[in-house]
Amino acid sequence: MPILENLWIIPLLPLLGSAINGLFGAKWSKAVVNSVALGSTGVSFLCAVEAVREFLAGGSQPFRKEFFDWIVAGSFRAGFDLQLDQLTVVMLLVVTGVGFLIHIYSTGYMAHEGGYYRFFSYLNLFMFFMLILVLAANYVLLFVGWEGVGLCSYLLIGFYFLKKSAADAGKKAFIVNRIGDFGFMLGMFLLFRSFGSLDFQTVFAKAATWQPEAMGQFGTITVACILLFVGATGKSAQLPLYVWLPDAMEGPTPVSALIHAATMVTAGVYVVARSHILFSHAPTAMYIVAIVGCATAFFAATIGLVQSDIKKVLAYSTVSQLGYMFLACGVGAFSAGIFHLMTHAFFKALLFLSAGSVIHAMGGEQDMWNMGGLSKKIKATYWCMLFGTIAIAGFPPFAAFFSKDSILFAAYNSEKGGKVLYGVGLLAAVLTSFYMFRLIWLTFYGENRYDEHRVHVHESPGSMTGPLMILAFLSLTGGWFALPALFGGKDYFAEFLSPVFGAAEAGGGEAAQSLEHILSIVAVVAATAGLLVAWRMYSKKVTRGTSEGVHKLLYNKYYVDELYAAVVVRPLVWLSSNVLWKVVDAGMIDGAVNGAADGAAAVGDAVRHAQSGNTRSYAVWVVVGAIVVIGIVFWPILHPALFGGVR
Amino acid sequence: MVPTNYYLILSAILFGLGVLAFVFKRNIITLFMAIELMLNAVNLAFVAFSQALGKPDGEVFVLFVIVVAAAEAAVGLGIIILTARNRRSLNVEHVNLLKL
Amino acid sequence: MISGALVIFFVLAALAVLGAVSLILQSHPIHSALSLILVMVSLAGLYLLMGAEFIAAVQIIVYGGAVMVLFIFVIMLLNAGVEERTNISKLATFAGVPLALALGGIIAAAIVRSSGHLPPPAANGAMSSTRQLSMLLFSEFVYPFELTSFLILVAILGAIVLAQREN
Amino acid sequence: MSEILAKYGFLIVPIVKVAILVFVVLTLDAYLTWLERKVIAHIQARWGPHRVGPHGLLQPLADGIKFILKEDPMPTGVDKKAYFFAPFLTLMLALTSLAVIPFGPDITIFGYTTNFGIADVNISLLVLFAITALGVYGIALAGWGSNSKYSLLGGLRSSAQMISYELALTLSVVGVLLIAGDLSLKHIVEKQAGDFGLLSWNIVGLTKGGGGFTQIIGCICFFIAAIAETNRVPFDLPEAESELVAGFHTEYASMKFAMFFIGEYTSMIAVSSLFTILFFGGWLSPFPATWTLTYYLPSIILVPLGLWVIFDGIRYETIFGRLILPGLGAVFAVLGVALFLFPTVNEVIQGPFWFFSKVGSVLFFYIWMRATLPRFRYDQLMDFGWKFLLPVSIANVVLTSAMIMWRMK
Repeated sequence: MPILENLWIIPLLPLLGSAINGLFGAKWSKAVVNSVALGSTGVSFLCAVEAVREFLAGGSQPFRKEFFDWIVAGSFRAGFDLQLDQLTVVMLLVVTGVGFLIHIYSTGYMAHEGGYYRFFSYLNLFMFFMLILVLAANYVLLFVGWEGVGLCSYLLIGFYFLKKSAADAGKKAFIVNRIGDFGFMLGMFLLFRSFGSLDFQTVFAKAATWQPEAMGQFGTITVACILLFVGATGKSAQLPLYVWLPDAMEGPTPVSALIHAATMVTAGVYVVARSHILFSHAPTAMYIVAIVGCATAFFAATIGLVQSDIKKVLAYSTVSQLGYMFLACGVGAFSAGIFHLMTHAFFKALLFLSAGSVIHAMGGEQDMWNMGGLSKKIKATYWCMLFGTIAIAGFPPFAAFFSKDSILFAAYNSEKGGKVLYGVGLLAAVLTSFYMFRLIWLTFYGENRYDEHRVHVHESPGSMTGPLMILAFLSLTGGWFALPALFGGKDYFAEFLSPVFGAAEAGGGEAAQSLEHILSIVAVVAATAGLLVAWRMYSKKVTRGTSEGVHKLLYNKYYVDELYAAVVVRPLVWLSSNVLWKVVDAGMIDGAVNGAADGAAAVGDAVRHAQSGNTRSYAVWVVVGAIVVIGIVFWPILHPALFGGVR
Repeated sequence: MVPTNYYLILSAILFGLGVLAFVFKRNIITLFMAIELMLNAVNLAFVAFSQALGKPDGEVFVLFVIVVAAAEAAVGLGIIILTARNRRSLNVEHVNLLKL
Repeated sequence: MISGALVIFFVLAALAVLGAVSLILQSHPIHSALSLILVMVSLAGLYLLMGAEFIAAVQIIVYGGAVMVLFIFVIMLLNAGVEERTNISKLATFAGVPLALALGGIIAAAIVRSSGHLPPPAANGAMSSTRQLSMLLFSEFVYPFELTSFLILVAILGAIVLAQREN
Repeated sequence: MSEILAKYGFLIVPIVKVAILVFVVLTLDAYLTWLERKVIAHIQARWGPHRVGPHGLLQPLADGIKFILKEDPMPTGVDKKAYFFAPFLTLMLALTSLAVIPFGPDITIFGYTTNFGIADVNISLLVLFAITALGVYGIALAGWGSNSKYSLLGGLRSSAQMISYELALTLSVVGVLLIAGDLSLKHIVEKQAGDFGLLSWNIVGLTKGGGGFTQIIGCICFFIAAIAETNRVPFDLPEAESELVAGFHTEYASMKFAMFFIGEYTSMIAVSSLFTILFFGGWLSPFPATWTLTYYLPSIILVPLGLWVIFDGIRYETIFGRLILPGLGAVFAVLGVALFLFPTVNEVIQGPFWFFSKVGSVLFFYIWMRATLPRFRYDQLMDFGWKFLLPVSIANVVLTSAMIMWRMK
């Protein structure tokens, strides 16, 4: 059966799984819920693979099909259109594959949790929306997926909704995303306004014909791109809207792995890459993207240095890695960005899941200061974690080495302020390797800082370690697409994506072969430096350091949350409670409503006396009416204006 | 041979008397009779016209009017019986709850 | 010259008007009902005079034989007494009668005014034999006819529902 | 003579006919009461009236005198208009209903042809029904007017009963109308004329030229409904002695009571005539027209009857009887002989003879039933009328029309 022709099957399956679990799962045993959830995702993964096979077999021609009309209003059409090209292929495989692995992992991790069926229903629903987002062939449908994953993220962050912090985190994520979405919608409106359509094909085709705007010029495309990017910052946790992601760690760890590391948060990157034509026509927007990405990468890394919660560390690491991706897109190395997106999906999912395994082993403990010396007890987890760390730190031949390397290379080659970007990125890389190895040492080395009798550490079941190993393998080999590039060969990944990005891609150029070697060596050195510093500081240190000065500042995340609370939240609360509620709502709106009611009552009081309830009076009125009508009909002289009676 | 006008005027007079009865009488049953009287006046006009125009359509209408009158009488008298039971009076002026 | 038909017409018309007036003047519902029956019978006579025998017969059978019997039956059932001449409705008390008369007058005037457009009366009787009537009823007016049957059905149900006592 | 008739016939003939009819019918009523009492008495193995006149033949006369001379008390608190109007209305309607009944084929006297009845309306059946429909008022008003609970209950009962059975009555006739395709009683009778005499009557339904269907169901329904219409046993609840004294005419005496009485018997006659006309071929002879011998049936009956009466009268115990009865018998005999001698007269007599003999047998059946059957309970009466009689007559209509359609094919 040609999957490519009915692409809708791929997103539909998770939806069905979600519906079935959500409706009937409450009654069913875990085994049944598992089979439904895993079955739906697994089959949809297989379908995706099959679809990709057909796609490649078909000479990898971009596939696009309009399945049915969804909204049609005048010239505007938003249909349920799905498309499949190289970019989609990457995203599709990442989403379904990693998603499937994380589903398997979850069966083990969530085994002892309540609301089992609910969790998997949400998870499947997320898969559905994510796939819609990835496969969508127009901005509107993409936005559906966009909002849908937001919803699922909200639901899953607040999964333990009895915990206030969890519920608040969920709300925070949702609201912050709203701000981004607002920008995104404005961007869509502007695009429709200027291109008369929101269909990728048409928009890009028309945009391609436009004259690229000059640097520093804020033309239509630029503004649209910036607005889209605002949405991206919200979804992908970039400055200044990153604040929700760390709090999102309140959710179950698999959720953090799937949604807040591997897939959803990369949606922003995907959108930017998808609309690369627009961006390449708007250098200003590109520059802003690059700067924001770079800044975020560094900024988040610095916060990550001092966090004591193992998941928080990973969260900030995620933010900074996303920063790298945006940096890549900003400097025009879209394929590099997507490349890093993929590798990041592998190793960050690996790290999160390992962390989850650790937490599982520690019986829910998340503070690294209460761990230590776990390397003996939970070997499998330890090795997986180590793989992930090496990978993210960027040691060859692990995945991130290649992806991050190509990003930094592109940044170095970018014409405007490339050196600065490169420098900051490199610094961020050092910090990355530092905090990651800090995590390793605090968690797995030194003597244990926890109560043996209370916590009894145990290795996780196979259902958890299995996916870990697969991901470990992937994060080792995931980068080897670009391996030949080092030795003068060509970057197969960029090659694969080139039909999509084509001209927009800012290639390093062959001349820079030697330069690339130098840069990669520098990167490895930087990573090693971070490793050494971490070793120096934490291999012996056993007590939680008193925090003052810079450390305090970082530990409190630059007081950004407090700042927002003071600048945005409190004024808003004051406004809504004192003005909008007391004045507008209670005063004007209620006043209008009650006023209308009172007016009606008054009129009724006035005229109700005509309603004597006495049939005879009514009869008399009827007689009067009859007289008037007959008079009008037969003696129009009474009313010259009216029709001329019977002739 | 009687001119059609005579019939029409007679029906007008009867109709007027029906209206008069309706506004003048107080007994619900009598009011219904007044309505019947008006209907009869209308029937007379119908028949007169149909005779004048030489077409039996008017008489068909009369049949319909009679049917409607019968149905109306059946339901109306049912209502009257209920009213009499509940209000203990047939005086239409005492049945005046239909007001604020 | 005054033809026999004209004489009969005037007699019957006088009877009808008399009945209508006495319907108003009688104080007891039964007597009003009897006067109404008088009106109906004389109208039936007028129909005969116009040659509409079928209508005349139906008029007496349905109106006289069924509807008015129903009225009298109800009057007996409720044992309705002499009506009390209350004057709660000021409007009806003062304006009612003149307005009603005015309506009757205006209708009559309208008829007189516009009767010039009427064609001269057709040949008496023959035109509306019962057969023609039934042909028309079952060919051209068949849908209204069926609808009236539904109307009657509904009326029956309504009457039953209304008249049945609770419990 | 004939030219006078030709000139003023339209005025004279009806007056004469009305006079004759009224006289005949009133006499008939009177002797119907006599017959009723006699028959019931004999059924109950009694003598019945036999003091006033031979075999009590003058009893009706005596009753009449009694009615006229009797004091007429008026109960207190009656509604005068209704109280007085009711009996008049009853009698008037009963007599009027006879006006449209054809007792025989058209006849020609002195070259002036007229119908053998008073009025010849082409919707006589409807007129008859219209008059019967109005018959309710007499009883209802009497019941309501005479300010007595018995009367009121009787009036209510009878009006309800009459309304209920009128439907069945009317519907049971529809079958006949479908066959005859006409509303005129005369035409209905003529339609039943055929070569096989009684076989082509509606009761059998072998109508000449086909298109007929046996109306036995309609006949039965009509007969039952007719009994109910005339408040006869077993449907005489309005005047159920055991419950309501005498029902609606409890408070009536002397002439007014007589009017009710005569009205009731007259309507009996009218209904029987209608029954005869609709189902038993009216004035038609039951024998095929070719059997000329049957033309002399009247005389063949009258002469022996007369002889027997004479023979019986001679040895009657009272002198009076010995004088009267033979005279009566002689009249009969002579009449019979006269009919035998003057075929023209005989021709004229044929129709009325058959008509009245049929009506007479129906009336006898009435009386017979009264002597035999018990009375219904009221709810039984209503149930029977609405739940049995009405559906059956409707079914008859459907059946008949279906048959006629089928025959047309």
